[in-house]
Amino acid sequence: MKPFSWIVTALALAVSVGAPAQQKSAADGIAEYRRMLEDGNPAELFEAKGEDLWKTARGPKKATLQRCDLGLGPGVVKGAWVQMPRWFADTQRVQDLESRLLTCMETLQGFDAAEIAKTGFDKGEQATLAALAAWISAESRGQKLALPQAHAEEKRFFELGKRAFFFRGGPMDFSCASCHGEAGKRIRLQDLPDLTKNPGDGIGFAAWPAYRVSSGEMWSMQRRLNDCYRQQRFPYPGFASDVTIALGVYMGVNAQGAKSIAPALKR
Amino acid sequence: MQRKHTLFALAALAAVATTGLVTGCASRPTPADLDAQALAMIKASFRDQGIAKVDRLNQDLGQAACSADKPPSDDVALRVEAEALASIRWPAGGQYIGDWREGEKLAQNGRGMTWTDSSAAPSANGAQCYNCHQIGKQEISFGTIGPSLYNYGKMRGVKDVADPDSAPIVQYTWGKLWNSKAYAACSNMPRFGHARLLDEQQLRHLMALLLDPKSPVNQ
Amino acid sequence: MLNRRKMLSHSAQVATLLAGVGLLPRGAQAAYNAPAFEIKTMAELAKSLGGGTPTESKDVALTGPDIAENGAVVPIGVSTTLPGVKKLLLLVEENPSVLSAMFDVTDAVDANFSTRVKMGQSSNVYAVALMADGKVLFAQKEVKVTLGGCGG
Amino acid sequence: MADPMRIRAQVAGDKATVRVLMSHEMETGLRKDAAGKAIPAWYIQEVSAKLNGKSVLTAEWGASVSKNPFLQFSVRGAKLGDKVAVTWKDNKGDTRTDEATVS
Repeated sequence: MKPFSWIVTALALAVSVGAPAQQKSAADGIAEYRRMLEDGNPAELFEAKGEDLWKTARGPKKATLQRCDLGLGPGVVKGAWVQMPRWFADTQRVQDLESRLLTCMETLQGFDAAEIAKTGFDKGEQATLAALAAWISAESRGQKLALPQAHAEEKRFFELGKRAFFFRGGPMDFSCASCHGEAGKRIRLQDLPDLTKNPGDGIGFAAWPAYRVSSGEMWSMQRRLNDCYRQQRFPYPGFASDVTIALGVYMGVNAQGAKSIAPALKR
Repeated sequence: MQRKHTLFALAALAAVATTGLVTGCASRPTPADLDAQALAMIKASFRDQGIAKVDRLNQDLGQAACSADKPPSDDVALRVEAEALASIRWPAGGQYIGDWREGEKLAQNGRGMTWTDSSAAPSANGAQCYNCHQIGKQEISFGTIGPSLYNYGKMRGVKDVADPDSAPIVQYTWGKLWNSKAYAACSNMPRFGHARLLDEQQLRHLMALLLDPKSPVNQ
Repeated sequence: MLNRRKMLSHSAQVATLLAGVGLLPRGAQAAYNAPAFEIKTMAELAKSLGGGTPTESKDVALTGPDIAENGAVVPIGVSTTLPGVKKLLLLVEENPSVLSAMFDVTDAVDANFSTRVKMGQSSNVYAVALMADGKVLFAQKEVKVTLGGCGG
Repeated sequence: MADPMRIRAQVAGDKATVRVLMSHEMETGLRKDAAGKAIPAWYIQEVSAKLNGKSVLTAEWGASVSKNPFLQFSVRGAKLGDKVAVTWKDNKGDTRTDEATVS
């Protein structure tokens, strides 16, 4: 059964106990709320900003990012997002969008990548990264996830990501799989996609970066994973650390073929 | 800048080299190799932040046994459950039941133990119950990772928590809250007592929420 | 359908809100009407009772969700099909400042505006139309705000 | 300097539907930062729109309008190629105007 219809059923049962009969179910109400927000996603503001930042000469070297290679050749942005994370020969690493942007900002613009990685989210050049991620992902909107798995390191990162996904730890014994290992589950009223397989178009990996209405911020996948680990009660994952990139490969490959709606709008 | 970048690349190469995968070497890592590499990667990727220290990555038997896409073998699962059962501390003076009103507040509270929380003391923690369970029927914002606990005590025939007939379910419930792994090795539920997430008094309040016939859960 | 008693109580509430906002006696526009946005509680509003009697009207419409998944962003639309409307207001009863937005209606635009507001808690939300002939018409709806994921 | 707005103005019959996204914190003044210090209020108070230079809409907002505000309205008589300009002014006196072509 589709998770959504399942929730409708569950909630209809829950609400029908003593609630006025004419009242819509909570799930219908939430679905209606989400529909009302569809038109006018503030992520658009960040897309515009990101495009501008890509084309503006910045940093110690006063250069633009227009020669940045996101995997499809220098300067090619369209379609790049749905093929990341991937292997990059120049750095000899598997990189996700954010870690790749760090490389470009360092090599092309002369920024200190390690310094940016240490900066708090939404501050300084981290805000730049979030806006760039919004625009770059938007340039692949509607395309299907197609992460390459030809290189041995890409395959190895999938395997490492899978192990990280199921790794239990912390005071509450949570792993990523505790919430995202089964279809049709919720935390409170939030639907939880099953990220061990393709959860469908525009769900899970295919929805980030996203504008978070709760904080009014643009969140990259790196930030999403960071908050997952916070709520998992884990210690702090380094920005663009291998565990975050490996998880990206695992989730992205699992969702292969799903259409990207990033940057999406999220609670 | 150039130097820094070179260092960066060298570090990356070194990381690859230590995992036995120097470019050009075609040998496939075995599953055991990958397990070791994943562990090393995880340890290298996290740092301390506030109360959330990297020692949270040190797994105990049960956490390690339940960290794959398949459940552990039966004998490992039994060992995990036996250890968990032995770890349960039964409440002082046989006092199992507190105030369901306090229990409801704890059940609603999803806070605690993250790197943005300032204290790891039980008094700073919620019990997070509604994140995963339906409990009182008036709260429509509940999760479904765990089973519904609505009518938990009533369905199990608890009419009086002090009645000796109720003792088995009362004790089971305490044990489940203290260390859920005693009854299912890979349970998704946190070990509230064992991991010192909640203290005895807080657990008593949750017991009351679930078992007290006067609790809204059992209406 | 609202019964008569409930309807009257809603009318009284809207009258109270409007009186507090200082809109009923006042017609001036010019600069930003700061006092209108400083109303903090229903009690404060009650102090400055006065003005006309707002009536609930089918010709004023308020669109919004029954349930908001997040109170930080609640999509609300206010509109009316009646000619002669001068202002359209959006009020959230339980907010620290009840008035959220106030639109001047000209012949050049439809009397139909959508925006998004913050709601600290579940509340009645009102669309209020101030008419050229002095009438005050309103529509209301309750919007529930749910607790988000993980409650933390 | 505030970031630009996103304005879309699309013809629908004899009018144009205008959707605006504004980049603004819309801070209420009621929140506290991590150190417990009140974060000062900072929000858009006035919004106006012009069609080909002629005023068509003025609005006054409170701090309870959501962060990065969205506004939708319809301008009567707008045709393809017409210019819709939107201006906001916040409580600090900062202001921004952006323009879009009706399409």
